[in-house]
Amino acid sequence: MNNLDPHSFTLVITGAPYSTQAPQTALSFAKAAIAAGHAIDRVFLYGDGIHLASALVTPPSDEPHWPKNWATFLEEHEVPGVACIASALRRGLVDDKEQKRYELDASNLRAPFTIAGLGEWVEGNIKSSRTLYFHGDR
Amino acid sequence: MNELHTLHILNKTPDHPRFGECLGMLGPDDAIVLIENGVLGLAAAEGFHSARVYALRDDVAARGLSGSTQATSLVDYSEWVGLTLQAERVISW
Amino acid sequence: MVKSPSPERNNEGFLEDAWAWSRDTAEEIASEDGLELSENHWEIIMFLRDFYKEHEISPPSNRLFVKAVKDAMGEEKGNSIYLMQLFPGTPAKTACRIAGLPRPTNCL
Amino acid sequence: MAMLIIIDQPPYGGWTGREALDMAFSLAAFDQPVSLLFIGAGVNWLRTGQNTSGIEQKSVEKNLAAAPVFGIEDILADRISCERYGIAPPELADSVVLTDANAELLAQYSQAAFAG
Repeated sequence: MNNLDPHSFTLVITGAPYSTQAPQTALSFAKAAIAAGHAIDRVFLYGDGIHLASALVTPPSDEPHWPKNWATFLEEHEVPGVACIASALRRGLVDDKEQKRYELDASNLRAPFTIAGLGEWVEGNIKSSRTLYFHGDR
Repeated sequence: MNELHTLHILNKTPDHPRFGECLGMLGPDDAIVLIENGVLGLAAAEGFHSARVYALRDDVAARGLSGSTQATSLVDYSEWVGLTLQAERVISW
Repeated sequence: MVKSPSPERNNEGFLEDAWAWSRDTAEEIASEDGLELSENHWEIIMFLRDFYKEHEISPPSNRLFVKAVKDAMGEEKGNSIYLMQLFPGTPAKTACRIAGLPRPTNCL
Repeated sequence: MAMLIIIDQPPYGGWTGREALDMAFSLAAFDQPVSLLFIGAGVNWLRTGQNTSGIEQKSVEKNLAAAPVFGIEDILADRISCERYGIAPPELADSVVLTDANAELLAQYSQAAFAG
């Protein structure tokens, strides 16, 4: 595979922000890939990684806001960011649709993230030149 | 440059079981990129067999390990992106 | 014969407790979908209940539902057209609801 | 070439293994070839006679038994890890194949991944 031709990446983040370095390493990787002329096909949040898509994460003002930084990146480069629905529901991350479906008091998904099934991961896997995983360290 | 079969991305400390699993599945034409806590493998002077070893510069510097990287090539994010495309497959431990 | 009260169900019509299910429940749920249960329906319903008992999960997607039926009963019944005719809509979802199995997480 | 999903975490104490199984199931749902490799403490998934009623979790022994039904190609167990945890071949289900987790094994797959 010639690394000078444009390629596409699917990034899978399984480590949560502020418990692991995964979302931040993944963002640096994503920015470097785009800077080299490659594309990010999609970002898929799985397991504890879904916490990155929470609208309620509130770090101290002098620390990087990884959910916000990621959301900005996704919007700027029109990259879909998808949180796995099974991982999300178990951990208390829901959008308006799931809030209604499960008759919950609130929703807390940060735009532009969406919630969908593992099929999104399978599709990214098939379509991208490379799928990279960013795990926690435990 | 030689053929690169598998690029192993390792972010665990040498005490983590997955560090050993990674070494156990390392082939002669493979390469490792140490990232995050994986760079502590440099301090613990782990043997990486004949594999080429790279370490992410920012993670090495953050942990005060820039002095213990003789046999290691330091890479930035952009070089790491390039390595993932050279390899036949990539595995994140 | 006195019918026991219908077991509790959620807003999408799935049973809250798979073990509170009875054949009466199945017929009641099916009639809401406009279905009258034939021997062909019952064969799949009982297969799903056995599968759930054996694996503690229901087939997590429609495709896997078809695969599981095919594995147990062969191509003739393990195909999506046959199962769609029996259980219109999304067959796995409709069949699980009638069989009293939990609501799928829409994972796949 | 198939994808290899690797489970190196023991069942019940964490959710990563279950989430790895879900990944394998979803590949199978889209007819993508996939195999499972159990290594390290992950081989404890393969012990028979798991009774989980006391901890109110689903039995991974029963969940995993659905893998061949859904079309997952091979269920592999690392030989040395099985020895380490005292899991002898007669205890392994018929569908489980003992293997040596090494570079040659990895080379047979197009991709390999953990769930976390």
